[in-house]
Amino acid sequence: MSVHVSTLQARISGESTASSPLSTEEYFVNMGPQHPSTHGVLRLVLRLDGETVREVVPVLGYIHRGIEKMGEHGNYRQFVHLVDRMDYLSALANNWAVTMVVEKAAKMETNDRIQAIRTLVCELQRIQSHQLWWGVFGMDLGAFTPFFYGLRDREQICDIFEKTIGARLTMNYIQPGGVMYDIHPDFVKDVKAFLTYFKSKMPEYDALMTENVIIQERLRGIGKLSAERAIALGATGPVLRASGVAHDLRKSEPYGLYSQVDFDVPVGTTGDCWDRYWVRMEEMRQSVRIVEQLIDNIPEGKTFLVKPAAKIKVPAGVHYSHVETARGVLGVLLVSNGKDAPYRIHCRTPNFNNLWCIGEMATGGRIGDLVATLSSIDIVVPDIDR
Amino acid sequence: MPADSVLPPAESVATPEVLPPPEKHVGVGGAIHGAVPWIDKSGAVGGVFRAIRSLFGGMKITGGYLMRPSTVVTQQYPENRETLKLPDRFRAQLAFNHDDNGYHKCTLCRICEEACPNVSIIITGREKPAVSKKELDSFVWRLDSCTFCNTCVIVCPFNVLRFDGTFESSVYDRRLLSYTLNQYAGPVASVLEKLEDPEARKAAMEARDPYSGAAIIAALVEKQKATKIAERAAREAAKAARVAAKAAAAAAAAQPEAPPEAENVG
Amino acid sequence: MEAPNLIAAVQALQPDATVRAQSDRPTLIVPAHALVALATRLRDDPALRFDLLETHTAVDWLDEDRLELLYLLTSVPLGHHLTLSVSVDRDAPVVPTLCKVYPIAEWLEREAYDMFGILYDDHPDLRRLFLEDDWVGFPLRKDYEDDFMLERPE
Amino acid sequence: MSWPVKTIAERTGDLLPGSPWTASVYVLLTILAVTAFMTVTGLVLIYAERKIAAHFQCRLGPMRVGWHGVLQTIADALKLLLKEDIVPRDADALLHILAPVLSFAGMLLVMIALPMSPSLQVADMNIGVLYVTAVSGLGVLGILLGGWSSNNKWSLLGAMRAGAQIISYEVSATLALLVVVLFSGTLQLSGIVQSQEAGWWIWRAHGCGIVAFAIFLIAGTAEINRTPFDLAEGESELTAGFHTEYSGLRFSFFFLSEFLNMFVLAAMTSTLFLGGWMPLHIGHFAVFNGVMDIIPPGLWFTLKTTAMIFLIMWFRWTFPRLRVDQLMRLEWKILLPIGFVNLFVSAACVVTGCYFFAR
Repeated sequence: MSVHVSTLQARISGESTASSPLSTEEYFVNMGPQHPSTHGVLRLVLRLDGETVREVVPVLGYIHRGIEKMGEHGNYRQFVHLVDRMDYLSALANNWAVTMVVEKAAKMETNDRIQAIRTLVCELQRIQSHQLWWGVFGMDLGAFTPFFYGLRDREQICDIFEKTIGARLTMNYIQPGGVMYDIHPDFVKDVKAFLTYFKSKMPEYDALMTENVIIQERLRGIGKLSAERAIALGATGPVLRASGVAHDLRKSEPYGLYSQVDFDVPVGTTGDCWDRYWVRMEEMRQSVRIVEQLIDNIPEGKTFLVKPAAKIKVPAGVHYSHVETARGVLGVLLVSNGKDAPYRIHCRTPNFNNLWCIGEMATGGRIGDLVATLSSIDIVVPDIDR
Repeated sequence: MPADSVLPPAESVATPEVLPPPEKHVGVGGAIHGAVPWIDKSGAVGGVFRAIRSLFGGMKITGGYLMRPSTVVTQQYPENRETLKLPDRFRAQLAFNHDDNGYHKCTLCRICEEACPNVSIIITGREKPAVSKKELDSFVWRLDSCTFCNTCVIVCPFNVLRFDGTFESSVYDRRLLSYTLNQYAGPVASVLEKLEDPEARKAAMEARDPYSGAAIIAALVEKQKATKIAERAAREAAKAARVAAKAAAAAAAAQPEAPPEAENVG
Repeated sequence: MEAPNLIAAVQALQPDATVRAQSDRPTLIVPAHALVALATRLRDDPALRFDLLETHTAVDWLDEDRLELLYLLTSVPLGHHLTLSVSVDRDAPVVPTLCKVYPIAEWLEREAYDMFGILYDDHPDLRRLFLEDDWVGFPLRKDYEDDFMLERPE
Repeated sequence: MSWPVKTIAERTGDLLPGSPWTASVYVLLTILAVTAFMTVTGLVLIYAERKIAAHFQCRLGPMRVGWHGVLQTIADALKLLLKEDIVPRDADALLHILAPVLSFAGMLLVMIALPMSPSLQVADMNIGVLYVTAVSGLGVLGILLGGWSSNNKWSLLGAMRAGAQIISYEVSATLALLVVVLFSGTLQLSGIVQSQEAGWWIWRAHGCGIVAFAIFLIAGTAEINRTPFDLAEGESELTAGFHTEYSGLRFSFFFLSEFLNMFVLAAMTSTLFLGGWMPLHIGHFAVFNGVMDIIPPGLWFTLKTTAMIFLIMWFRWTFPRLRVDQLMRLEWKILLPIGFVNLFVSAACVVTGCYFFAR
């Protein structure tokens, strides 16, 4: 048996492996947990050779809240609102993942209206997540203005959510058995107004960032990840698609009303930062397409099919289902022993696996490349730590 | 990167194919609606000019916003208090639905208390109900631990609770974040309306202060502390017994084994 | 591949694998020692091609005194799923690592070690992932207790 | 129309033989006035930057303190004065304290050579251009010292980036300066301004002027560490670069000198390429020139400098940051060769003696 338990100290106190003929000294730098571009409390221990990154050792857990343990102590409906706090920019998709596994396991029924509303709000949230990412990405590359434009446009979607759902970030809207409220009477009008507005803003996004020569120079060929490695490292979502693998659960295992709408899956070629940028920009356009197709065709029906106070009993066994959030595949593994609380609930979060690719992507680049790469993964730290 | 030593050579990893594409996939990264031609046509001089033009394109956008002050989206919050309208469903503060007479319909069924994921609702019944069998004494809602998940509102069978948009709830003492939501302690609306005599109604009701929740919680915490200590002692005893049993079983097996490493490293 | 065919195909590779009941995906119980060889073949077999380890975690069955390890495999090109289940003793939970087959297993196994104390044989960098190096105990085990745990008052 | 230049130094010199005490009071007052001018300029620039940035970004910017937040910068300055002054335990205390002062002193020294109007210039050296180039290099010393003495790896990285960047771009900036020096035939700043009476060098110099102007602006922006060349403090990469460990008053020194750097750059650009305080003249169009002369020279200088400052701010709030190797490539592989060719071409122009407009 060769099990050896290591420590962080042992991990980062390795011998210097300077390869330069000039005798330069490598050194460790803590990037984070409080660093502007680690988007929260992520800590990366960098081994640097001058400006060049030789090794990235992510240190996690600064915002670990034990959501999985908390889930074992409440019933199924009480778990739904906890996952809002994982990837707070895809709170609705997170809700949907839990809802889906509970509905599938407990054989609860839904109708088309519920599914249409879920699909719509999730796509709107994908747009707003990508808008925020776009702004933050600009900020990480040193351009401050995109941040405000991205947030300004995101605000429009938040206002729509505020009207229908009553919350802006942690929504707890999609529930086992339906959605918490029916859509607001203004919803359709507001969404259409937003789509018109947003379509007029996309060219501005392109002029400000996409076409900019500095952006192009900063992103092309940086942080490459080949398709084989992307799958082996467990990447999903735009990170995987940018590497050229058209793996999108909305197409391959359609849930909600995704099978009834027409949309394309944008795929990159080389898996560099530029491809990831481009894939997300294109995904926004595709999400607009999905919303446009659905917004006039929301079927009639009830929006909550069970009594909310009724206990949900899930038959004993292992249940798993996954959804495509703005960052990748969010899976919820539910192990039930037949009681009304989960025996064990595990969330496979997209950022956890995507972050693992940073070592492969950023090694050999500069610090500036590391920041760009990290931002192009679009990490949300609470989603990593859970 | 020690991962290099661990990982298999790239060839041994199965080469993935692109998923069977049901329909089309959008093409190659970079060809974004013909918007970025200059980098792909890398003529040196033309590239430089297109690059410079791209910079001016960005400056046109920002300059355009500077020239149009009407595009400013800033809301100046305390000044616009009068005009600031929050949507009806906005979840800012839990509130009781009192009817026109000021009566509520809470029957003390405690469904919301059970449904609350983080014990933010503490309901106490009156020790000496005046009229009916069960009467609400105080409905304490703890804003400090509430996650605004709205579950209590949707589970309530009598539509007693609602979230309203009074969001200015910051205080300097967090004990003030425990609100007593009911305005009176006493029976529900239907019982009160059966009482003809206004004096009798008044006698059945006892006014409640919104900030009396802190005392109730403090008393509750004191009570729980005692039970918790007892519970912990019991748990520890059970654990010791289990460990002893296990050790005995191991001794009985008489199989000398190395202690699991997990114990050493933990 | 449909579930019955899939199970048959895997059982052809690993005859002593048995089907785990009560699971919504095809799930096979395999012995710990056969894990690495089986996973390698699952990944490389052209008909199976399970190239993505979607997630890996454990379940603490306290009453049965065992930890159940679940490996959720997905084939990106072929679009089918398989779950491998491995049971280990709660007191000496040692299993071989899958790092060499699926690099992402390095983190997933570190998380499982962190939360359940499962020791992965041959793991290149086995240390706590979320908690600090000197943390005592494994929080997701059912019998874990510490002073900071808040309990729901009944 | 002739423009008699009378500098403050000359006036002091006139006073000196008669009444040395008056002269020394005059000198003291000048020092105070320059310092006060710089501080006020710095505060105004900070306010302007915040307001302009806000409107670029669809915001309002400071609105609370004073009318439309005009007193916000003063409030911030007061806050910085009252903050705790922290010197990290393992820092080199002396150098840590010295660095911001050095950085600020460099600015102060450049200021005395700037010709703001014929009568408003502290000293008019006959090697003014050389002096400005040399003394503005002092700022990098402050940055290097600040980054090194902080004993913080991020600070050190920022300082090293700043050192490499400023020294590299100094080369291009000087080459661009030389074009103007060649055309005007003098190193004296007031002489350069007066040589532009018939037209500004930016267009009078056969295209060499506009190329030199572009190079000088880019290299200058890089020298003062502003976006898109703000690698030294690149917030998203190095937290705050060389001034990570600075707080309170010392931080405000760095901050102020950064903004004054921008003023100096804008003033130098307008002096060298846009005629400084010289009104807009076109060849021999006497009527037009006469109309332009009505506007006082001081106002011309202010207008041109403001325009340049606005341009630099516009850059900052539009562009992302370059990477460190791209920064070096831009300098050594693009700007420097162009600068050399430009210098040779302008030398040929001067030798053959052709100008767009007569002197």
